Amino acid sequence: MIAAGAAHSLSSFPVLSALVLVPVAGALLVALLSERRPEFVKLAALASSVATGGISVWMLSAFDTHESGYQFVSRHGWIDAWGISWHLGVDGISLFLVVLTGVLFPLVIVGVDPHHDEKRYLAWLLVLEAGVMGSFLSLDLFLFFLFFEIVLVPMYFLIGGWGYDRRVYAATKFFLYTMFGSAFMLVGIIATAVLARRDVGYLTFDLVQIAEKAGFAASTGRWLFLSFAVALAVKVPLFPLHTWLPDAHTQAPTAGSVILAGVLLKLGTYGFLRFGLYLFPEAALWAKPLFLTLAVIGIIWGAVAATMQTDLKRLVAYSSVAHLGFIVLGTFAVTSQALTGSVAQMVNHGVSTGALFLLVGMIYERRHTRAIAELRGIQAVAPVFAAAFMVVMLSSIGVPGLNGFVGEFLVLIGSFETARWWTVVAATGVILAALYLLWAYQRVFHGEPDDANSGFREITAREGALVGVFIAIILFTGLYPKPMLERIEPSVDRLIEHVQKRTGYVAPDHPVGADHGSDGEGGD
Amino acid sequence: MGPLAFTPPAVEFTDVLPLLIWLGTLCAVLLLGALVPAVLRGRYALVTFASAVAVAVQQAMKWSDLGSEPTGTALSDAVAVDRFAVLATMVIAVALGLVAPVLHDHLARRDSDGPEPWAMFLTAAMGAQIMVSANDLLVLFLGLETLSLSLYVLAASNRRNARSQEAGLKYFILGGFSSAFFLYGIALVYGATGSTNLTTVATRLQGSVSLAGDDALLLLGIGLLLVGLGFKVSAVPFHAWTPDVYQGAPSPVTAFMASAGKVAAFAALLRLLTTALERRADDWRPVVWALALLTVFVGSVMAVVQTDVKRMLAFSSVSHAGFVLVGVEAASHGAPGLSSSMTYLLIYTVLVIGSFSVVTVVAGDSDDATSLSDFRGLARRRPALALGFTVLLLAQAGMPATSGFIAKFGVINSAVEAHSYVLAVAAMVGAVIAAFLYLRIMVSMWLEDADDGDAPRVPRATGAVIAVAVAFTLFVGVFPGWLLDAGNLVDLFRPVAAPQG
Amino acid sequence: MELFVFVCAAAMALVGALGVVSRSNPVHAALSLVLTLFGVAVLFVQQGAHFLAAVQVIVYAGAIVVLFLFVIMLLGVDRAENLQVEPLASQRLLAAVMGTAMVGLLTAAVLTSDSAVVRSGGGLNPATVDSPDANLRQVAASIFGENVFAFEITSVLLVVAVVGTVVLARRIPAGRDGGAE
Amino acid sequence: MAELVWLVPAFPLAGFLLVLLFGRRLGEPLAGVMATLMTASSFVVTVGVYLDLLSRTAEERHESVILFSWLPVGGLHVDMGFLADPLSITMALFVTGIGSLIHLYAIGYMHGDPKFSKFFLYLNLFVFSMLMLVLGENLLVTFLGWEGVGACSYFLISFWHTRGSAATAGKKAFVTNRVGDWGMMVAMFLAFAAAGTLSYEGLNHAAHDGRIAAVTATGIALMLFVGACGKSAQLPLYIWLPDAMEGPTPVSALIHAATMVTSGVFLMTRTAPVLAEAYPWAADVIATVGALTALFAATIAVAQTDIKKVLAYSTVSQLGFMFLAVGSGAYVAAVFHMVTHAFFKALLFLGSGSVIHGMHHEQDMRRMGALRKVMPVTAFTFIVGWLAIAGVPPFAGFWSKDEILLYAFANNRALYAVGVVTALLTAYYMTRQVIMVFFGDARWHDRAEEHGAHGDAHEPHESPWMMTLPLVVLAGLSIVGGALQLPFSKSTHFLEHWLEPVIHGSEADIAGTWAHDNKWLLLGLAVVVAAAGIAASVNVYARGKGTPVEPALLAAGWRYDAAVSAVVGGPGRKVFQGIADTDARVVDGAVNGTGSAVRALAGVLRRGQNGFVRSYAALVTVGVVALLAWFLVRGVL
Amino acid sequence: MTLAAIAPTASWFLVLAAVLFSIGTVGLLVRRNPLVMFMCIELMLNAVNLSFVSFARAHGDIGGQTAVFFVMVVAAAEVVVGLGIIVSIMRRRTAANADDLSVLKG
Repeated sequence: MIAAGAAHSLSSFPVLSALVLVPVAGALLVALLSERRPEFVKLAALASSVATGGISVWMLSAFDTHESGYQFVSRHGWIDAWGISWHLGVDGISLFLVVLTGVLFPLVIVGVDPHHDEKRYLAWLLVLEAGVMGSFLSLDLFLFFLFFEIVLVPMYFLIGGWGYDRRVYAATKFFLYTMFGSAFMLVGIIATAVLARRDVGYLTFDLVQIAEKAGFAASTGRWLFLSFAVALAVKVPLFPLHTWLPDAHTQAPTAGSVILAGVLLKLGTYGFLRFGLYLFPEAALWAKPLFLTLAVIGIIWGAVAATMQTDLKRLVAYSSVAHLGFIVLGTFAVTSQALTGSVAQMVNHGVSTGALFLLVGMIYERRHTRAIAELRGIQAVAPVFAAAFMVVMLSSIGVPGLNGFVGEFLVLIGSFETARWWTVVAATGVILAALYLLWAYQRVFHGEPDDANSGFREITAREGALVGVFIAIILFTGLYPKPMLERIEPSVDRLIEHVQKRTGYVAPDHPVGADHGSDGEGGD
Repeated sequence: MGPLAFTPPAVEFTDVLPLLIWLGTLCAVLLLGALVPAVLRGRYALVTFASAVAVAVQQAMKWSDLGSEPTGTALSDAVAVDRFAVLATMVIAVALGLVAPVLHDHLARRDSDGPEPWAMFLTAAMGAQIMVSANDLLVLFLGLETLSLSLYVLAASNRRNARSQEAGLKYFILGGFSSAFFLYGIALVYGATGSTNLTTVATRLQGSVSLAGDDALLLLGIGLLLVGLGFKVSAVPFHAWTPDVYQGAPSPVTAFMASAGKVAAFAALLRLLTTALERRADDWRPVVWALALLTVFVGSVMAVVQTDVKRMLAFSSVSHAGFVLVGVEAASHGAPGLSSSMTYLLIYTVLVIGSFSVVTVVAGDSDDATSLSDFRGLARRRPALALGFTVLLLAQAGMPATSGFIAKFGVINSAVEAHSYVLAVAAMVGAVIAAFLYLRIMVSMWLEDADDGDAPRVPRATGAVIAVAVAFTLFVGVFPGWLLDAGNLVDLFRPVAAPQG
Repeated sequence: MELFVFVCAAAMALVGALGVVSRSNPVHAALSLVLTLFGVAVLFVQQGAHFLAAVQVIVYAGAIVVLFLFVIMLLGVDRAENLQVEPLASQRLLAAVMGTAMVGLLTAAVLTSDSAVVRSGGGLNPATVDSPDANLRQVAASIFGENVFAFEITSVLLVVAVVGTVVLARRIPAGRDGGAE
Repeated sequence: MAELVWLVPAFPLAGFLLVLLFGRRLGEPLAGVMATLMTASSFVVTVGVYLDLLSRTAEERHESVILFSWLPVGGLHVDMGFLADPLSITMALFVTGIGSLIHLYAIGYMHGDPKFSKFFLYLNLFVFSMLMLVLGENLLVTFLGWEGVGACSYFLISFWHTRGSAATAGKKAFVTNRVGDWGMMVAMFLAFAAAGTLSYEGLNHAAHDGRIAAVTATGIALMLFVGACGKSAQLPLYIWLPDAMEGPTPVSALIHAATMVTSGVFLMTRTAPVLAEAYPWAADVIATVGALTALFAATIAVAQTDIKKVLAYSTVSQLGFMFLAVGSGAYVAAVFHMVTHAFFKALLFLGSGSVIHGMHHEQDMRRMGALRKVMPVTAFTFIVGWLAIAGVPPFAGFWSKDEILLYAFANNRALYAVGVVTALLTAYYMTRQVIMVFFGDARWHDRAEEHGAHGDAHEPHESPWMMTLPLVVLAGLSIVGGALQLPFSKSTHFLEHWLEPVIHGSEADIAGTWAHDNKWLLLGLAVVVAAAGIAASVNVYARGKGTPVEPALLAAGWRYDAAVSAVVGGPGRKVFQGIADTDARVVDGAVNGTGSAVRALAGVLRRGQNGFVRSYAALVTVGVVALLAWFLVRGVL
Repeated sequence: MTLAAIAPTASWFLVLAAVLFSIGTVGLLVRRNPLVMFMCIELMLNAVNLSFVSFARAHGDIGGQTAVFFVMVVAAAEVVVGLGIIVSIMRRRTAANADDLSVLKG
């Protein structure tokens, strides 16, 4: 049951294509404008990103909540020789990631100014936006890979061109590491399409066609899945493939870090849902113990490593490793709550960690250091800034009532049913999250400010407005996540149904009255 | 004795029209250049370019003609007439057409205005064309020598530059050495089958009963043929000349070597292996497999530590050769390796000429400012040039939305179709290693500041070539359909299909 | 008789070949090469390739080797090469091993190819049956018949040789002799 | 009225928002006044709800108010809703009641603090969170409040964050609490897995109907207990509470004595049916932990010199009593003691705050003494609190403590013995405190002299009325609080009747046991014990007979805290650092190592690319031989 | 059977050719004078020629001899070009041997 798109008033308008192409056009425009008129350059960049954001928000409002299939589908033949089409669509799984992308970019364009070469910077940023949008919207394996991979280029230049002291190292590591993973996925994608040809009847890279029609032999499916998994795990990043992330995050300019944490990492986790689980349900279930274990190790490991960091940005980067571990945990637990939680966590982590990076960037702007040891007593001189940081931090810790909790809790409670012990261990991550963030907060914000920090400038109106948007999202989502969850869930349930149909797996469903606790859960 | 029955072979000139066009141009260039130098002075590039266009157009027409006619051979089976040859010839023509403007600017800097370099380029193109259509090992050998001798001379042609001379001598000695092996291979194949004609060899191998005992000779012959062509395509371990020669030779010559030279050698290799030696695929496939793997990896790995851009691109071209060999390996399974290899070569031709054109520009008048530090801060000095080079480099790295990705995708696709998964994965991993080198160049251009603000002069013709290359790279990256459709129409003349003894 | 001729000619060829490799003076090496060429010419005759034998002597020994000697004299490089030292470590060992291996492999291939084709040594050679110029006629028919295209290509090859020498021998335009060394 | 229960937390929330937006403009004391009014309004609404419930029959004494659906995913339906029933309203009553008093008190106490309005901001937020905790319709809303009070506790402990110790204490409290939160989360997972719901009603019904297997129920109960241990400062997680005294004293009174720390007891009572369904040893575990904590903390309190530290350890000890009650099935007694404890411990803390205030932030009891003369109101009320906690009849503490001991006796006599010893110690150390602070010689002159010129300014003085009024009110409650549940006859078990609908079926039935039959004997014994403790203390500290027994080991809290710190700061930190280093050296090292390996390999290969044409030729030859060998093998074999 | 009666078969010639070819190969590897190296290539080509002729006789096919003819043409052209390159280098550096030309490396 492939939905042909919800009924919407502007049905003829190619919404999704516009989401990809508007930033591209913006990038071209920015590139062509003269560097001598920086205000036009900025205006053009802003206009295209705001337009994209506007379209995404409009799409959100027009999204049919009860429809579980793909909406706003846009499909055109592209490379017929290989059965590749320009096939875009959005469902509950990608919806909020698309909106997040659409909203995040204008915010960072407004909120963060590069120190030099603004024109180039903006052009790359817009290319990046197009790439990310494309990745989330693609329903064609080739198309997905194309966007997935192309994202590396603008990010490479953003880190390398506007980053900090070890930027080239970090950018190169990011690029090569991710590309290394993609190498496997490309072969996997092609093999998937080629092997699916027998069942589908013709060569196609169309995700839906392959997923719905093709069945792979168990061992084949596993190999294919693993080839995808390597690339996605690097992108997530899943322990032990995560070490590019701290470097990339630390060295990236603020906007780069925000985007990287906000949406780029989600390409990996999103990919696991969209391609791992959907295409190879049997293999995904087969690999479940491995990925659950890695996810849990990642949660603990990332948190522990974060605790001992001396660089504030690096600390936040490691916290991402831990947070994304939760998402992977939820993904492989394959229950309605866990998957919904995973998707929600993708968005929420994007918001809260994005905001954290923004704030850390502001600290750097003021103090020109990210070393925790150099910072002290900021709360005394900039209480509002500290308060903003605190709210965002609590969201990251997963305090209920803030958005970070929603995804994390759903993931855990959902995963508990199918991955009991992993979840119990993973839940200790919430202790560690409090530990490393509060410790860092204490060292940076508490205490008596020394000379270097006593001149710390309070948050400005522009910064305040920017952070305010994030905090508003954090609070709203934390207190009233229902609008989000009810859009995510139908698609997630559809995915689970697909998995069940394919594998005979039975997801725990509405366990009211059922008692699963018969296998010795007693002691503590 | 009776008079020997001699029937002169039928000669259909249209089958060798590209050769005739270039031969005519060659004569015109030489004669006019020698006799009335004023007529053509400064216009050799134009004439050469025109000849390349003429060949391309003629071949395009032939392409559509071949749609209705069956493929076959001409000139007593010495030449194959098929779309494979047509496509390869077109690539060679494209290479010649693209290099000509660059060479023009390059020679202008060297104050060299004689017709001789142009004549050498034309003969090289002819040699290459002969190779791609040769249906006889002897013809192939002669084409190879025509191409090689021209390139030896061209490599050594910058006589003010000791490196050019060294490159020429090294290329010559090693080239002669490998030609000898190739020739020995021909001899052994001849000894085993009694013919040097690919069609005949193929038919004899089909009825291989009578050849049971000659396996060893045949197989060693195949091995030596692989050595000869492997040398030309710079497959590891026959690649050692490549970096030295590419670095030392004048940049436009390097561009032509890396494009037309490779296309010719690969076309010959593909034709040889998949027509004449198709029956022995099980024997040579593992060798190609190993060569492909070695080539991709050694090329990529060694590129990592280079400090000279030309040398980097040389090693990268080794790595690319490995990729094409992946396609060749796939072709042994009857997978779409043939078309994907040729598509790869076509795309790579444009890429590599574009890249070396940039190098030519940056290298300056003495053609030796090619170290990585000479590219430092290029983005600030010449942003458009740097951007163009970046696109070309990204394409070489196989980034999507560029032609390079289409090329790699095609080859990997055919490898997967052939179930050569290990090779496909290994090649992709090799590509990742190779990506490091492109990143290094980009780092130099974009992320490091220049020591001095000297912006290299971009001659108009070279600039146009770079622009065309970049445009093509991006266009094919986004709209590859037509190219792939064309590639899928590529077919080889096969004796099985032709009822011929 | 045939054996005697073979052995003598083979000995000539081998001695000459070893001479090329081992004589330190390039002039001596060139003269050794002539010896080999003659030996091979004899073997050509023995196998009925009269035309080729003639060309071998005229072109190869007569022209090519003379050209070598001419160049040696022109450049004045007839000093002996010091063969006692080998700057590249283990190059000689490698060469010896590889040479031996190649001989072994090729010989093994020849010897295992026991089909009639290779063993037909004393077999009928139509080239020598009918008339003294049969070989010539056959070669001619082959060259201008089925191999006419190859023959035409040789013309291009010769053009390359001629123009190539021009390129290489032309005087370097005066003035900007910067790139050398 | 009960359907308006949502107004109860709404007022403090409104107060929080108002102070957040206008706090600075309102300034001192308006911000405090408004916050106090909001809490008081909340109290008024609570009373209204209480009266409404009271007017209903026992079966109808509960009202769920669902505001909106919070986390609806698949089978999981979590609503943002409130449950008004006897238990939650009892909690809400004293939370808002005592909360209002403490707000009022704080207006005086925080006078002059530059962050005056911010203090009330946090305080209101805390009250709001605490009300969410107690009024929550399901475990998750409770958890929201649970974490909210944790966060507020963190804010308030580290209120004077420029002081390093305060900042550290706040962090310690949060992180330690999080350990407990982990348990609570796991309990929720189990509950959802077993019962398919997180709502108390659903869960308790499921447990009651036997739809939850004993093993699962045990898991849930113990995991909830882990959570309770964190929040209610039980062994082994109590360590944060003594440090929490870094916060302003009203905070200690409100959060760390009266309300937040009792939420663990509340939670266990709330889910009583689950524990009832669990294996019997689960309850024993709880009772044992409670009893041991009670004794353990009491021994430490004996040797403390900081006026607040004594009270802190006393709080831990009293909370232990409550868990002893829970573990003994004496839920009514637990709630009873919770309420009375809220009264007298808040009173004691506020009293100590008044002393500290009057002493200009001096907390060391060794520098006090004879304060009854300068601070009569404070002294009087403090003495009332002392009598209450020491278990002197007819003060509130006597009745509630005795009720617990009664059930403990019925349940497990060893634990009863522990309880009695603890009661003895409690009487002893509280007497010691009262004597050290209010009687004996005035040792505070030394301090004034040290500071020389400011002598006058440092004279202890009585606190303003805003501070003494709450003291008086709480003193009154501490005296009469015992009337909630008097052991004289079934009909004087007011609290038991009130709570009947909540704990029905879970409460241990001790009728017919020896303890029940001889409860007057036990009551008498308790009086004797209290008297003995007081007498011993008076002997030592007032009369100077015998040397005070204050071993350093006890003063250092059995060095437990230090040991934990040593482990965390020593091996713990090393392990963390080890992992971080492993990440950098091994995991990342492998990545960078791959890069280096490629470079090294290139370096090796590069040596072959030596520029010598003969080497290249040799390489070609090697390739030739290799190929020939391969093909020969293929041909011959 | 006397020695004289033994007619050398194609194998004899082929083995001889193989040996000659290998000697040429070895020579190229061990000699440093570019001219002599070049002579070694000529040796190799001669060996191939010998093989061609032997195969031609064995097959009774003239094609092999034609091939030799073309090889000779190629050899001639190669010599011209090769000597041209060598001359152009050695005119300036008469003492140059192959090992001296190793600026390009790495």
